[in-house]
Amino acid sequence: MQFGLSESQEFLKDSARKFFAGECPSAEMRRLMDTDSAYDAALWSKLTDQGYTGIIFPEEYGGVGLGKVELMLLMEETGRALLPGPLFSTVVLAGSVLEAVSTPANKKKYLAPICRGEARATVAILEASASWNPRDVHMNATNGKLSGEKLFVSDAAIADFIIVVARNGVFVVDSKARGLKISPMSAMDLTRKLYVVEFSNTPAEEIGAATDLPRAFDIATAALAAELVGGMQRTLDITVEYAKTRKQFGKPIGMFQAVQHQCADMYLETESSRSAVYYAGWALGENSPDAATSVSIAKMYASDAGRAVGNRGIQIHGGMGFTWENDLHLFYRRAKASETAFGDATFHRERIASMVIDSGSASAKSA
Amino acid sequence: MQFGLSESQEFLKDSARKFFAGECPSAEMRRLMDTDSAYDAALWSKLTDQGYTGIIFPEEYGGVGLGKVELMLLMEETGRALLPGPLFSTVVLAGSVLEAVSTPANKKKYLAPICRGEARATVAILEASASWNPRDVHMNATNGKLSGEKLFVSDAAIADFIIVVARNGVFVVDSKARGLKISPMSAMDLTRKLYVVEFSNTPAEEIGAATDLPRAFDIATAALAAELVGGMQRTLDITVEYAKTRKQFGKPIGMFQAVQHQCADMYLETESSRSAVYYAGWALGENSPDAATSVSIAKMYASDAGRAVGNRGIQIHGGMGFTWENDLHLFYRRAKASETAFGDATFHRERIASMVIDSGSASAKSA
Amino acid sequence: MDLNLTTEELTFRDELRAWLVFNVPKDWNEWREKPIEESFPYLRAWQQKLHDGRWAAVSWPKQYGGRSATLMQQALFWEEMARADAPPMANSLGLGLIGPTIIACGTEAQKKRYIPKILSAEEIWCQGFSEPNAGSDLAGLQMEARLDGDLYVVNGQKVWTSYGWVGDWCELVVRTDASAAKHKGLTVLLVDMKSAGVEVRPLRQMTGESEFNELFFRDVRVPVENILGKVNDGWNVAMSTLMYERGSYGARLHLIFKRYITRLIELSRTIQRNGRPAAEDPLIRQKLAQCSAEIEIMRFNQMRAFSRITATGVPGPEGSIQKIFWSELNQRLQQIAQELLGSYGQLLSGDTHAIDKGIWSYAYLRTRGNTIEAGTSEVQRNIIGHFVLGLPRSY
Amino acid sequence: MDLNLTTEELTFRDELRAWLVFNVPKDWNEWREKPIEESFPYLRAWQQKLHDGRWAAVSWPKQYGGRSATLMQQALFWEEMARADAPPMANSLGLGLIGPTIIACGTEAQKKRYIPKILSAEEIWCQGFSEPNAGSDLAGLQMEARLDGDLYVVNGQKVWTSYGWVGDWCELVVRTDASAAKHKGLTVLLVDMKSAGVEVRPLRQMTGESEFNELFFRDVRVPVENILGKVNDGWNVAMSTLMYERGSYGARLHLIFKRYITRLIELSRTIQRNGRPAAEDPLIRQKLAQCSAEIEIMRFNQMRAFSRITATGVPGPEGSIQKIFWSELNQRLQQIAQELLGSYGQLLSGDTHAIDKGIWSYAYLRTRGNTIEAGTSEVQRNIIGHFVLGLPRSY
Repeated sequence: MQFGLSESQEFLKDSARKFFAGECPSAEMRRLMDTDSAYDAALWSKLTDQGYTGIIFPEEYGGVGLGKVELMLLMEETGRALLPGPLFSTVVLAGSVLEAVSTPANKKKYLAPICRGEARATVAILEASASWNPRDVHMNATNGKLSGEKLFVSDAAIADFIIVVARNGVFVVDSKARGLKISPMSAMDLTRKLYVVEFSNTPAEEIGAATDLPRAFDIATAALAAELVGGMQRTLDITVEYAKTRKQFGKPIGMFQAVQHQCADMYLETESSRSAVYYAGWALGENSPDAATSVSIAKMYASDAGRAVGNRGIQIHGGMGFTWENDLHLFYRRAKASETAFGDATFHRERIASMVIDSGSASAKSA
Repeated sequence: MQFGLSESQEFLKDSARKFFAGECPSAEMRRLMDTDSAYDAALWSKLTDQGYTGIIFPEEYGGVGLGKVELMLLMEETGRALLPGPLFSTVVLAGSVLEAVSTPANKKKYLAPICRGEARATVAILEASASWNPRDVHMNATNGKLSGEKLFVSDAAIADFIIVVARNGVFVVDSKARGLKISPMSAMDLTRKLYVVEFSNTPAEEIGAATDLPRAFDIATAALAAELVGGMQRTLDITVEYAKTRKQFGKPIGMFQAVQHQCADMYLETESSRSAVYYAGWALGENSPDAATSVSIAKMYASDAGRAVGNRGIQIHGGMGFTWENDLHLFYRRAKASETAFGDATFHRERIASMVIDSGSASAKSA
Repeated sequence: MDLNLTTEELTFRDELRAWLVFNVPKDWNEWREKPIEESFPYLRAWQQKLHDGRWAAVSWPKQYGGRSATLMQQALFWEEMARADAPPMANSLGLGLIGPTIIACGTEAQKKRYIPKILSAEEIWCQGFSEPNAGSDLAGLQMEARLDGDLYVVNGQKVWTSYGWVGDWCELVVRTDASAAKHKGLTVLLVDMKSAGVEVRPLRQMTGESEFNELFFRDVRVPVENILGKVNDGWNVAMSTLMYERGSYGARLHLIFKRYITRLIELSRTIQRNGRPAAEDPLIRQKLAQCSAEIEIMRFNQMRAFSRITATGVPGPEGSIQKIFWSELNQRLQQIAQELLGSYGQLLSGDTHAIDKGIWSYAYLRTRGNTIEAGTSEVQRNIIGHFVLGLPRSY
Repeated sequence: MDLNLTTEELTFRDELRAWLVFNVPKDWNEWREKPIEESFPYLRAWQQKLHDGRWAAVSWPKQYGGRSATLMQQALFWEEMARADAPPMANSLGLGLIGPTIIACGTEAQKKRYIPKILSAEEIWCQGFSEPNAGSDLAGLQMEARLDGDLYVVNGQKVWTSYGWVGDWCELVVRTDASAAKHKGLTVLLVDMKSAGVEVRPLRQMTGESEFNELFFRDVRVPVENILGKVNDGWNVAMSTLMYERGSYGARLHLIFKRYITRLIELSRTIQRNGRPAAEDPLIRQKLAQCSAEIEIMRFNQMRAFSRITATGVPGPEGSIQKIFWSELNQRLQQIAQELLGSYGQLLSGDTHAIDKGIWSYAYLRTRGNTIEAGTSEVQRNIIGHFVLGLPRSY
């Protein structure tokens, strides 16, 4: 048993970190978040060159065929860089849905362009109830047409196609289809834009059944948790650096236990989230029976920890942490959005309860 | 508006504090807790001389006729002294029930001896469900006879009579009645002993209706919260004293923020509990429409705060706080028992919810 | 202990309540959402109206235009203002903090010169305390003031100045003796913000707003008669200003928080959770109840503190628990709001799907500042530890 | 990253599992509840049996009677022991902490003299580290050892000594150079507990038990050949002992906690709450789920740490998060147990109405010690702050 990263995993993580630090440093991230879509074609093309757009998909569709642990590592680094744009929507979310539900032909048609970096995509799930419970999806396709409204759809404006979760199936809608209206929502996270997507008798192609979605959503959920880990790590790093240099009362503030012990808690919360995320990635990759539980454990813990780490980081920075110019709040905003997306801690606790209380036990595999 | 104590209230509180410090210092409290009943007749007679056994009851029954705020002050001081014995069971609980439900004749018969210090009493409420919800009382009197079991009855072994809450009324059972069996329970709090009381065709005198109980229970609940405040204050005092004198790394440990800020939190929790308890006492005394809500607010907050203050106090003491010889754990044990008695924080939060969410609003009176 | 209002308190409250019924502007709702730059003249006019009714500074002595109100009456004032949903006053720092400091420490000439225009909102005041390197450690202030004849020449920077953009005058703490021990070389100057060399820049916060400013002073000349109090006694003058910050103003928080929780309870009746209204969800019920209860306890704490201050005459260090309590409660309250609103909680003002025009996302972010501004929670716990509990200084 | 067991790990585990099936005494349940004084010979016999199977000290080098087990195998050992519900070993400090220290720092003569009897439980070891005035501040130890020819004369007091009442030998930290800087004048002595002048007193804890002892030394004579390591190098010897404390032993916590939560889930199906089983109460469900999840995360953290130690060779200061995590989690776990059990939670062992023979009230009180023993949570946070994050020392 070896719960450390392998050499190739370390290499992937390090190179991703260096890549994002070089291609999307803070100034570039801030430039992109001030654009309408937070999308940059040149950056996308570089992501494609790195193989990130096809990271977990089979080579037959142009993917790189890496595992779920590797996906977690990549997402941890996008979280650390607060990468703007549709990598999560396109690759992790739309890509995983396509892989889970569609036929080989449709994978060629939709997944392959994603892998090749030629298409952006997203998945429209939530409706007015904003409930992550699949029971609360009410939209129905009638004769290959969709009508109604989907909310909180990430990166919809720059998607070439939108995958729509309906009650009676999973559908693809072309961005140029008639009867499709996409309007921006204004939300806390400035780096991942949200949209209202309205359909009125919009032609849609059915690509699979909604029953095949849970695994794809589990991958997306774990990936969001991984991103949260990266954000926590960066918040911790920035904060520790500040606590070492900022002086009050003639001492670095990190010498005061009120500050130092909060840093220790941030470390504990970050590392524990990371352990949970890596485990979830491994369990997903192995199709382990506790995969779903371990995803909920990771998302539950990271949702709460992400907020706690952000709160502590801002507090330790004092007034400086409350300014726009300091990056902390940008991580905090992303963490807020990710905390809710794909179910908040309460949602996942209930999901864990249903697995460990109602159905006996489905805890982590122990040797 | 004046939310400070009046001169006479200050006097009552000070004299109670001095009385308990003199008559029941730590050594005496420890001696009593090691006895079977934690009851001492000589101490009881002194309590009677102080008027404590009749503190809130009308003069016509031999009481002193003071208000509910005064009761809170007395209980705060019994809590600070960790007074062993049946003052709560007899005066606060049985006394309040008698006052709330019984006829003048029965008050003469049962309440007056309590006021005069001649009788000890208690109230038997909980059954096997250990639920504080009145709906969960199932015992029924049949032809003036009781059968069944009551649990967690405080001070039953030294009670001259036991008031029994049944589904169809409130009853008095004489301690010498046939078919009555009282057996000790072994529980964390060593200063207030609990008992199982079994009835088998035991003669019982009906003295009133269960519907009149809520006000009496509210008084008892608020008084328990007041006792918790006294325990918190004493825990805080002992802890701050320790933090000033105990040295590690060449400094008093109270100089380390990890310790000092916990002391500050203990202070905040203690003072906030006290504010809530005083308010509840005032609202009960005024029969204010928010009396029941304010009792639940006090009990909810003090239940959680009592535990938190105890946890912090023990932690700050380090190994010393974990020893039997240190008094902290005795306060901690009482706090644990009182946290649960008459409903824990969750119970009272739900009760508050039913008042502020379901029935519109019944919040504290504001000017 | 008697929580009923006294006759004097009732009279005060009823007079105010009646006055507010007739005088609170009916069109405040149209102005509320506008940028403060736009609504500021409106707020000035409102303060002038309050002043006309002698309600602008009820805590001030009668001779200076106030009502010598007791602390409890002051609390009633803020409660009634909140209850009537009255607009804030334009010159809130002048009225709440700086005016009282001038009355306490100023010369007769200073009182005559400044007090009337504070009351009438003709001259708006701001406060120059914090510096980039002196936040929690106020005694470490570095802004230099060099004496040059009968003038001080001031150089340096201040941060976190509210009303800096509109301020006519500033209560400025400067270092007049660099050789003295930290808090012994400070002096308070009253500075005309129109002086040459004063530059005001917006300081953008994490909420996106610029509620605060940075002030830059370059060779700003301030006449020595503008010293407030004594030279090198600025620490005590500034501390007396900060003491007013912990005053009766907090009384209105109770009604503000109550309005929040009432609205959340209302929302919980329509928001669905697990197939039923959130108001019936046991988890949401526990959280709303806990928060409701804490809002009441905050008020009980405040009322006890007011009574104690009334009895002893001065606000003590116990005020630190009020600061910790309300700031951390507001954070818990907004967290509950977010849990209740779910994905809708993140929507900003201006979004058509935002609930209550996006106030919840704003409040969520804004409350992060609550435990930092006006003395961080860490500083407040230091104050309780050292000054209330008598533990040795930890810093 | 590969969480499947390697062939070597599987072989190790299966061999152990099979051995345990045949060897774990069937009557342990009859002994479990008895006072330790009574069951101690039983536990000695059990250790002897383990030693016969070469399972008593798997982490020790083969040449000293161990199996040179990897850290992961050691973790498997503790998991299997817990899974088989095996009794604890009598000489747990000797096997876990002191034996390894003697192997690392002792002379050949010392190893020959002490090691075999540690393994066989013939000689039970205890540890004399903490003193009344040196708990968190171990460098402040004061127990005096005066050199007198070829003997040390030891005077002073130790506290919190486990197994003191039954100890044959003690790893004792003493001050041999009062003039040296705090941690530089310490030496470790191996002391025969039957020496004249050693007095052992029970130290009663808040649980009512006397799990620990106080040791009093009055002119106790210890030959110089009983020095472990070098004179005045006791700090390093003691630290290497403490390092073993953070070792693989923690692996069994996962199964212990899991047993707790599984039992609570079971109880929640029968305990009624608001007219239905507590297992259906959303509040209880949230709490049980949170706790279940944290128990898993504790294990993930441990496994990651073991892998890191295996890769780097030494346990690092990151071990402090394990200590914080398990101790605070155990407190949360027992708090949930109390909330679930309600009034029954307070009943002590021996009460006929107590659920599970009163283990819950005991565990509730006992866990208060978890954040104090083996380095307080405050000390652990200091270690993370300073040694992991590189912040300046705060003490």
